Amino acid sequence: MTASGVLYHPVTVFALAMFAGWLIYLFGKAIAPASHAVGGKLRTYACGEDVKGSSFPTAYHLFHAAFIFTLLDVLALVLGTNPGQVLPWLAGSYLVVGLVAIIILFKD
Amino acid sequence: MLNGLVKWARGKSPWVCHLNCGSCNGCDIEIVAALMPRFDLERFGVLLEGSPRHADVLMTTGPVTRQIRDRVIRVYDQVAEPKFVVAVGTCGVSGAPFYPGYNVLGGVDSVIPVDMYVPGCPARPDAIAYGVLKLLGTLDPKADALVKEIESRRDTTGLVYTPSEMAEMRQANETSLGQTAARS
Amino acid sequence: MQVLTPLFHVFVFPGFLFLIAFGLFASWVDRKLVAKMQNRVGPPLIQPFADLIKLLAKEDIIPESANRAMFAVAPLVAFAGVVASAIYVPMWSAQAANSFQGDLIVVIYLLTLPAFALFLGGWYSTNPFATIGATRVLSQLFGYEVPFFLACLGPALAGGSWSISEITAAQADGGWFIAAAPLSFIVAMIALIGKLERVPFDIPQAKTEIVSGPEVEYTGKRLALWKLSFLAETIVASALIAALFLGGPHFWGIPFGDMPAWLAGLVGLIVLAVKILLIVFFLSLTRAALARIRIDQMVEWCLLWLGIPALVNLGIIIFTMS
Amino acid sequence: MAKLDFPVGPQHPALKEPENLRFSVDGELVVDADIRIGYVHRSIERSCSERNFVQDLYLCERVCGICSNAHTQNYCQAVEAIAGVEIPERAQWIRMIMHEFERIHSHLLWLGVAGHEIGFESLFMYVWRDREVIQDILEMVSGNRGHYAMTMLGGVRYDIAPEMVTKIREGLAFLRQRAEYYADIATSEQTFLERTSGVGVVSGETCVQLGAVGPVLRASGVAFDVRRTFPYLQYDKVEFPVRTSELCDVLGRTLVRVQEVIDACDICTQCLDMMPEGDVNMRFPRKVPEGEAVARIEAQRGEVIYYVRSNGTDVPERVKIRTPTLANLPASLEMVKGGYIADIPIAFASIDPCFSCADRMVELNDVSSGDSRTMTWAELVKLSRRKS
Repeated sequence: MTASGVLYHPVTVFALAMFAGWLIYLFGKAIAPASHAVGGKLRTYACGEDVKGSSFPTAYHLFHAAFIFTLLDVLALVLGTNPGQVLPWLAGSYLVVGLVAIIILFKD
Repeated sequence: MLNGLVKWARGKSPWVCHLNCGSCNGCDIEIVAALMPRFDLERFGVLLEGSPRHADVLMTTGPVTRQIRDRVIRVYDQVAEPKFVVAVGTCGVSGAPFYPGYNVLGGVDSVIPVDMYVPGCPARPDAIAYGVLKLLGTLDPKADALVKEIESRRDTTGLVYTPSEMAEMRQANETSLGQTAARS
Repeated sequence: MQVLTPLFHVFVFPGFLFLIAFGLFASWVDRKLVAKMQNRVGPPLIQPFADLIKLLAKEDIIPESANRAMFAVAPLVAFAGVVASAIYVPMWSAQAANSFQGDLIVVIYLLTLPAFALFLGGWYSTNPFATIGATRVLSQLFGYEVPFFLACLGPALAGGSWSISEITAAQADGGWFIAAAPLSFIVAMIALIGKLERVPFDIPQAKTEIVSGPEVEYTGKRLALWKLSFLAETIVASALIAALFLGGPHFWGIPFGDMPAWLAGLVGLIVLAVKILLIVFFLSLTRAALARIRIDQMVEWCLLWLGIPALVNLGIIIFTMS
Repeated sequence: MAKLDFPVGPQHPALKEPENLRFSVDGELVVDADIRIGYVHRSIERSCSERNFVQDLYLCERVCGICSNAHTQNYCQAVEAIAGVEIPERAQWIRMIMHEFERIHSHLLWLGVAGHEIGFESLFMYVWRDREVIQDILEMVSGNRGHYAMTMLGGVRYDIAPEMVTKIREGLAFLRQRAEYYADIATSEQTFLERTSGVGVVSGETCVQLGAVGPVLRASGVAFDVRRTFPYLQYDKVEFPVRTSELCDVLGRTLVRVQEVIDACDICTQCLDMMPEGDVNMRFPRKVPEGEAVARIEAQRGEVIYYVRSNGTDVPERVKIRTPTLANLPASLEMVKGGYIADIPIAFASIDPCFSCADRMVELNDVSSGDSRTMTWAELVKLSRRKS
């Protein structure tokens, strides 16, 4: 692999871009006033009230949506990796199965 | 150079967070009215932000009531430095008609430092816009030029007060009150 | 040279600096257009830049209950994802800075990184508004991501390639894929609104509901980086849509072949910039004309009215090609 | 499933006023709602009985910055009833005109805010731009954009000059036309309908049980309007319909309000036509005879009730204010329960809340130490059981 090949690899490019973003952080750090924790500055913002910061288990609806997402994502990849040349009728029937699945999921 | 750039940017882009400390709504709607097509504060870079974390200027209205006091301090603390406070309306300046009430602590400056006073009941949108501009003028010479231009075009006496002017007025007020008290 | 060119691509053009500059410009165009549509004057040209510098020069606060590492790194990941994806999208000619078979999928996944990072950043802020915003980011992602992917497959199948550069090159003669995949184009445009979290799909940031959602605890440079990420994503995603459906830097009647390379590149860039600005115009128009809808309405509507048309268009392409 | 405590206020972009709403949410669904008021309590009623009748006028005006005229007018009606004074007829008509002007300005303001709550910024901008027309008229007539100080004991402060009348008529015609346009938008713009139709539903029966008033009540199909049921000023002489809607949701409330803007324009035009010549104010005695009176008025948000008791001095013994927002709050909590988080702002805003009017507080002072503290509801109940 050539030097430019390595540099153009998505992982390298991503790392370089991270570095670029970090440069922005550095620039910000250079011009911003230092942070001092005064009073309730570091407390969770809750409209001025005192609320304990905590994450919470999310709702069931999210999983429903996540299921549809996974289904369609797989569908898209299968369709994508079979760009019309190999077995069009298979891709077509898979498409129909996917559509039926969406309709079933939307029924409830 | 960098310092100048930062100063310029601060003067150019004040994001406002609105904080009601117990106002009657009159000034609040005039603040919103200042963002409307007629006055359009966005042409000076003013944006109304929801979170105090994102804001540079805290626009407070109304006298500080006993119950809101701690929340005002909390919200003020949560604004990132550098931050400015504009007290809008006569209540925000002094507590106005509600002041001797059992639940009212007085003006906003009795709780948090104030950088610009915009009196009026309710403060007019143009006065609010002028107050913000004047605050910016202390940061950015260009905004200051704009303020000078406005001042040359219309009479702006008494529209807004800087903290030093306010302190002077209060001093004068107290002196005259003291004299009256001594005479009687 | 072999090392310098990639570095130039990442840091200057079409990466880091270009994205920031053009992103800020596009943001000004957007704000000005919306202001005009709302009968206002609008901000001056320099405004987004001033906002950026001002944000960078603000104090940086990390709430004590937040997960420091995640809170700090999330905006970086979002930004890096967008900048990285710009390398594989054609910006000045049909050939991107770099391309390989499958870079379309890489770009699509890189462009979902801001949403995932926003989710993580919001979630680890442990703020009630940020938590709800983060959940909304994810729910919304489920709504638009699949239709967007399916819509991008349309040109891929029509062009018979997995490389964005090849797909764009296939449209050089003027046969834009918007003709072959009109439904996919519409779906991609609407999904783009969701991707960029703009009205009517600004649900995760809904200012009047959850203050500003996942970004609520962010200040200073980290907030600036969030804003930059989404500005840059506007540019890259618009360029991607332009490359897939609108012939990228090509335009009828412009003889790129007869020009010297630098002129062809410049003209190509200008043509693409105009196309991007047209897409931004569309985004401004929807922002000015519509109200924000609810997350449940959004997810259902998207899967039904974006997912199915995209699939139908795909089906048509598959069958007409075989 | 763990519930998240979701606070709204006191500083929140959806609320222009400091109030703390606490919601228990499960994902996107609101399971329970509670409200804590008192942040804007400025001890007005108490202050009123420490100042004289004329000074109270100033204070009552500042109960609320949006319905300020309704408050002074109501207060004056009560005080004038105690004093047994009949104000000049022209003053009555001018009071009515101001009353309706304020309704126009307030309803337009609300429509803009409603647009803002659902993220419809353009509606917000356009409505507020048009609202400036009525603001200009108000400024022309009274001299101020808010807190007009038009009403005084014994009449109104300023007359409406003939050259103002033409300008007012022009402005009203424009506003009427715009209101019709907004009524059209409210029923045709798809995203607006999605966010308002079927949201914040509360039936007419529940409304009556919870004591809701004003447009909230009327939008649930109950035709109650003080102007019609218990006419005051000259309302029995003008023609206007009591607008109701059977929709019971936010869309219904929007339509009722927009139609009331149209009606208000018509009422003003009628007033300008029927207004007789004459004085606009009269001398009012400094001391008010012993007695008490209740005055009710249909302000833009609903019924306002003032109770004033005088002991024969120039200072009232008691001024009691019942504002529409306080009456509507229980109904508003019903609206958000079981709905989506996203619907909280618009459902809550649909009662046109005005906390500066509504705020009441319970303060507990420990006499021995002088400390004041706030208590939770449970603590308060416990304390009251112990004491009783």
